Amino acid sequence: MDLADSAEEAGFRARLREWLGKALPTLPPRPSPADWPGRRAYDLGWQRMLYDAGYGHVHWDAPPGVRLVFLEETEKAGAPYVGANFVGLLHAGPTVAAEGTQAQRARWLPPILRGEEVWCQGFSEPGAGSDLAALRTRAWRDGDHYVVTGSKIWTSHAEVADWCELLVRTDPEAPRHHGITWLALPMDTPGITVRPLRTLAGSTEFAEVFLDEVRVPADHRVGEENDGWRVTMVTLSFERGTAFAGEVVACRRVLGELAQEARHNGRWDDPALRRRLGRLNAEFRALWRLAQWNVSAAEASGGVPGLAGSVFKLRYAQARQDLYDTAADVLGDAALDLDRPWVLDRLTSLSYTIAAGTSQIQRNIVGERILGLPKGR
Amino acid sequence: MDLADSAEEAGFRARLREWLGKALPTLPPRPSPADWPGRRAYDLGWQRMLYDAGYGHVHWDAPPGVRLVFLEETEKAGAPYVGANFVGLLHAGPTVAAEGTQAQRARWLPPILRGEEVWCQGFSEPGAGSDLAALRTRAWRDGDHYVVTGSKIWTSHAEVADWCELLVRTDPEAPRHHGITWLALPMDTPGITVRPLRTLAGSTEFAEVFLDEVRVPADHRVGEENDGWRVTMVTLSFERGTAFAGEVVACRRVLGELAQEARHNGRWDDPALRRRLGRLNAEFRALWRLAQWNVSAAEASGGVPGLAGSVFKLRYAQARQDLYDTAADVLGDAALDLDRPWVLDRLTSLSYTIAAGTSQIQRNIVGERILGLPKGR
Amino acid sequence: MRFQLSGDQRALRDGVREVLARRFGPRELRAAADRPPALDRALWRALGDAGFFALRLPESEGGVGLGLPEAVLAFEEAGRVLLPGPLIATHLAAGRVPGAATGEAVVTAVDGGRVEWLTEADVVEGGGGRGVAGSGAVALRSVDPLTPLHRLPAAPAVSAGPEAVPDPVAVLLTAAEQLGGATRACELAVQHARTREQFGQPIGGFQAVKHLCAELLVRVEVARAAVYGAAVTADPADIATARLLADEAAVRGARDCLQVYGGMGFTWEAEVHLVLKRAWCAPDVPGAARRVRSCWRASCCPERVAGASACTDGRRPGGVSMIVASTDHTA
Amino acid sequence: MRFQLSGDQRALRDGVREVLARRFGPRELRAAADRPPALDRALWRALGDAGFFALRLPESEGGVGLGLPEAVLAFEEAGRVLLPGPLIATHLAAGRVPGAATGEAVVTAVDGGRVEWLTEADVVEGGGGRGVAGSGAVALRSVDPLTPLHRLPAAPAVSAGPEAVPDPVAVLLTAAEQLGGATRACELAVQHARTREQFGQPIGGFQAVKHLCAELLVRVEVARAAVYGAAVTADPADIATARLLADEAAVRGARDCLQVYGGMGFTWEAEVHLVLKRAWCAPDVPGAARRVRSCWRASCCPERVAGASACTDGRRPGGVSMIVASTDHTA
Repeated sequence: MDLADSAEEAGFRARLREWLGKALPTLPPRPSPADWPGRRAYDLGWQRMLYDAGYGHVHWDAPPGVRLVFLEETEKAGAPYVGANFVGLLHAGPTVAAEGTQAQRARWLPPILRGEEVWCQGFSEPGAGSDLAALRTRAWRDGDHYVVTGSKIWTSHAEVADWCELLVRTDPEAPRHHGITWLALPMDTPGITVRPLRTLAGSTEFAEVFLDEVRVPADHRVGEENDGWRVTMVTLSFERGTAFAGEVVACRRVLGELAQEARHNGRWDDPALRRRLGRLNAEFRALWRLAQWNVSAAEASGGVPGLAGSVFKLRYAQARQDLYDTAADVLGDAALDLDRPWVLDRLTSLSYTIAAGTSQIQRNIVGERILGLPKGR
Repeated sequence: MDLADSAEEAGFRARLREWLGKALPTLPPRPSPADWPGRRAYDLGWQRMLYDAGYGHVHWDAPPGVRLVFLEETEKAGAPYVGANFVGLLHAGPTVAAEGTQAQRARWLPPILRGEEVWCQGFSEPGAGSDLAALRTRAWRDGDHYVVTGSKIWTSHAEVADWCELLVRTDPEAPRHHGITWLALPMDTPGITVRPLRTLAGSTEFAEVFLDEVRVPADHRVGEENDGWRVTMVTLSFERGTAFAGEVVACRRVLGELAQEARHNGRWDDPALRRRLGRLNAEFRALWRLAQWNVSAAEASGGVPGLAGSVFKLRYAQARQDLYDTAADVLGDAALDLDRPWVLDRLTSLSYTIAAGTSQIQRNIVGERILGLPKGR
Repeated sequence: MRFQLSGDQRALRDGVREVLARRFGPRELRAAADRPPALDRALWRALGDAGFFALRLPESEGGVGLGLPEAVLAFEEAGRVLLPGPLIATHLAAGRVPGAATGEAVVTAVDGGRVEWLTEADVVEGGGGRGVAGSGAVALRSVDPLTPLHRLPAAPAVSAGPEAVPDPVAVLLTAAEQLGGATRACELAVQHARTREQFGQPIGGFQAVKHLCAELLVRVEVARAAVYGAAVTADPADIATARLLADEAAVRGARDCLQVYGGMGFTWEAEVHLVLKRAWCAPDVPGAARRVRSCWRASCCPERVAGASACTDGRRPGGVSMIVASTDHTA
Repeated sequence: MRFQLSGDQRALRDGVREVLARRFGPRELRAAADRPPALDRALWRALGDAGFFALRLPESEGGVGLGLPEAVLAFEEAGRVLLPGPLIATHLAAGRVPGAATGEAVVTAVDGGRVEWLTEADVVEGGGGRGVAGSGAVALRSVDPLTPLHRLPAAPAVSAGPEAVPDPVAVLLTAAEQLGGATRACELAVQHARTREQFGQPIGGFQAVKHLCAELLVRVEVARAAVYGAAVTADPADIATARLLADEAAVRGARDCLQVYGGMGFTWEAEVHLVLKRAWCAPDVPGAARRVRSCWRASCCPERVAGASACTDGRRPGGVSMIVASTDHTA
């Protein structure tokens, strides 16, 4: 057991830190959250800077330990989040890399890495949330095209995306998991309607995407027809892997700021609050260790994140919600003011036990696939 | 909404309080917990005193409001618990009263009320716990007898009981709930072996009962053959009704003692502990109100405890465990000493989320039978 | 003891429920959440006509002459439909501020360092000369779209000075509103669990969801017993208990309801978030610790229990027994 | 970074596990719980032979020369089988008290106001002249049949005086034992959930049980990362974190395991209660609040972090890097 950087990691960390020190001051001002074209441009620009500096591939195929160093250092330096590049770098890209043809890799991967194209995700549907395999968006083969009709939901960045990784049902007669196909859909194809979806935080982070006889070239299919479920699982394992590790660093920073605010407004005098902050500090320290442990395990097993991601996500989701509930305790009445720090974050933290697999689904995964408990009737 | 005693309740309360003041000092010393014959004699003696004073029927067929007054006043006065009379007064007795023949009522009910006979319960089996309908103890009809073979578990007072209310399977071919019969088994019948069961508290509160071709007269059957499940449900609704209401009074007393101990040993200086005690105080105040609410509802609906007993038990079981965990916080290292007050109670409190229907089963009942949620596959 | 609603109380509750369902159903709630906060004056007057504000005012003063239990039932219904507006302040002002009883005046009150519905109110009570009506109050961007809030700049620091003792009736009525919110959360969760299908069955068939719903109900029922009990006794420890358990039932209930709703609950369209935000916005939700203390003090220190009369409505000293006894009317 | 067991560490853990399975399996555990507490001296010497006590003693002093990570692995295994005896005190005394390293002497230590295994011990450390060996110590009826306890009559009052700072290595090794207990609770629960059938299927098929088991595992895995991390860094805040999370994982794990077991868990025969009682008996379980404070202090106040060296083994100042580096041996 060793927590010290390897030679590779140490070198990477030093170079990255130095580069961040120079690069971050040159960034343009952050766009407002509602300015979608601005956000797209900002996020792509940041990815381009990373690419030019030799870091464009980090989320992609760097060793897990190096990637953890990247997450830690960028978060500590206050660098931009992956943002609009999330699906391209963490979902669609790795899927294409693993399952695509040579031609597909050549077409789709470089623009993702160079910060030129944005991808969005067309998986969930109104009737297929936790039960993703219940998806009903249909695709019929028509010559060298698929014709797609249906609707998708929870699609981030749909308004500004160039591509959508789309799951469709190509064989409605087959068992649920065996009639699904993975397609790359150009978002400027006729027949696509994007309707922004307002969240409880008041913003429009997601969209619904309606597809009305949308024609997708058959060579945009990744993997075999009706083999999309297996292709998808490759992608999801990335989402549940180390995707949240960087946020633990951010949570520890928030915790320090909360302690400062409590000292400032007098609530620090309440020993129960201090204890709650201390408990959270232990929680995030341990979660960071767990991230390191899981990353080392992934490294040892060839770089594929395992089921341990579900364990991490279950605990982290709870801890993040506790953190922002504690922030509300620190703020008192000010916790009702959306213009105060942490208040909006408290609202978005509510999604952590729901998005990317609810905590209930994660407990099923842990119970059945790690502990070997039966599925039950 | 009225929390004041009715005229009947007020009169009952005054008479009872006066009688308790006179009667309790005349009680013999309490036997040691391990002295089963002594406990039997003590508990029966107390029931006889109640009977002679006109209170023998209270658990039985008094209006629920009067019964609640009885539980409150006896607990406040430190009177004995129902003890070895529990099954007779609260399970078997009410069942015989509701479902027995005239002859059966005449044979079994007066000795229960007069404190002459002890009953125990033969429901659960090693393979039939939460799933009571899985019971496999078999009974064959042989002339005017049933011949019973099998084993029962969690049988309190089996060593000193005169009768056992016994569930047996008379039709193994029928659907699970339709082949069960309710029998009254004399505990001195040949073929019965009682093996005391040591609990995690180190005592032997329960026993296993092994039945080897035990002959039970057919006229000891209550209800029809194979109708025992329905007969049983009558009994269980009593168990989940107000059975725990008196304990709420006791818990509030314990809470006051904990506060005193905390002041004495200095832990009262910890505001988090004070807050925890205050939170528990609110909890038990509210539980008492809930008991009053449920009792009033039962009164309005003709005296049968409803499903609200499951709501009460779920919350009370948790509150009781919290109470004794808090007691351990108050005691510090002394919480490891079985000779200190509350330490043994902490151990027995562990059974509250398990016995008389686990909390998981109770949540099923609340979800399905109160909220109307589907059974699920 | 007959700790159940009387026939009159049931009729009163049903009457309030009927009026509210007609005037402020889910459609009106969603519409209200989609526009800048503004009070529906016509609805306010309709509430006045129905006796909502004058409920506890003696008949001799033109009121309905009912007591705390009836007020609790009415405010529970208001909480259940998330009825917006400074209902409690206006109710407490009935008979003292002209027009409050009839719903012609909207009365709000300063609560610690904040005021709700300041710009819509005709009268602002309290504030101790901190210039509420003047230029001092600052609008904040309220987390609840249906509870506009202003902050008072000269609010005392959190830990300074002795605690202000809130009006116990206001605390109890807030508990009643929270109980209503908790009930709504439970109803929404159960309805969703019954109808939403995943993996080929209603999600309420899965124990993970079913048991969340069961615990929602348990918290509601325990809080209900505590709130109704406090309405009958008007005992300060009972009121503190009621508020504590009703707050928990509302906040945790809304959270659990959101979990049952899954992604749908995260949308603005679903009303779940409004239930949660309203529960957060109840006055002094962070003051739970203080309330725990008062639960304890009032019940364990006999000298505090003697102070129970402090809990009855200030206008009517010794009014508790009157409140308990006066159940002969319906709104 | 390679935060996984090395091959040597895995071999050491497997070796300890194998010895313990042979010498103190479930049968021996049950037998020990059924008789008055007595140490198995032969087993104690076998542990000494296996290097359990001399694990961190330098080879130059006749020890195994390994570090904190290896000690943590060994104590986790001991905790997992609920091995009785003053293991930590004897381990800490190795090299200082004759016979401790080899398992010929049993060493216990005063911990606050109590001592475990007093009558079986050859040497009692600490106690500050409070007359442990004399007539002062009073036997109490220990809740854990495998942890006999004595109380010191002159123990200082709980809230008086500054806190004694416990040896950080003892705290960490206790965390390792608790981690082992938590692991055992998880293993027992999962095995029972797989095999016990009710309603026609293994109860682990029901989400209510499955999700309890999942949360058991989550607590174990988070605690494991914290404990192993603290073993590597020997940082005081890491150690405080490790203890806090390991205590929670053990106590709540045993409780949840008991719930999974249902009535069977309430029997003396099932070993579940022994897991819970051992978890309760870890030194200073009620001191969790203090540990939370030290998590916070050490990490948020830079001047405290500088004190990290206070955490290394007192016998070897500056020994952290040695501990981290010395992974070349197996027991």
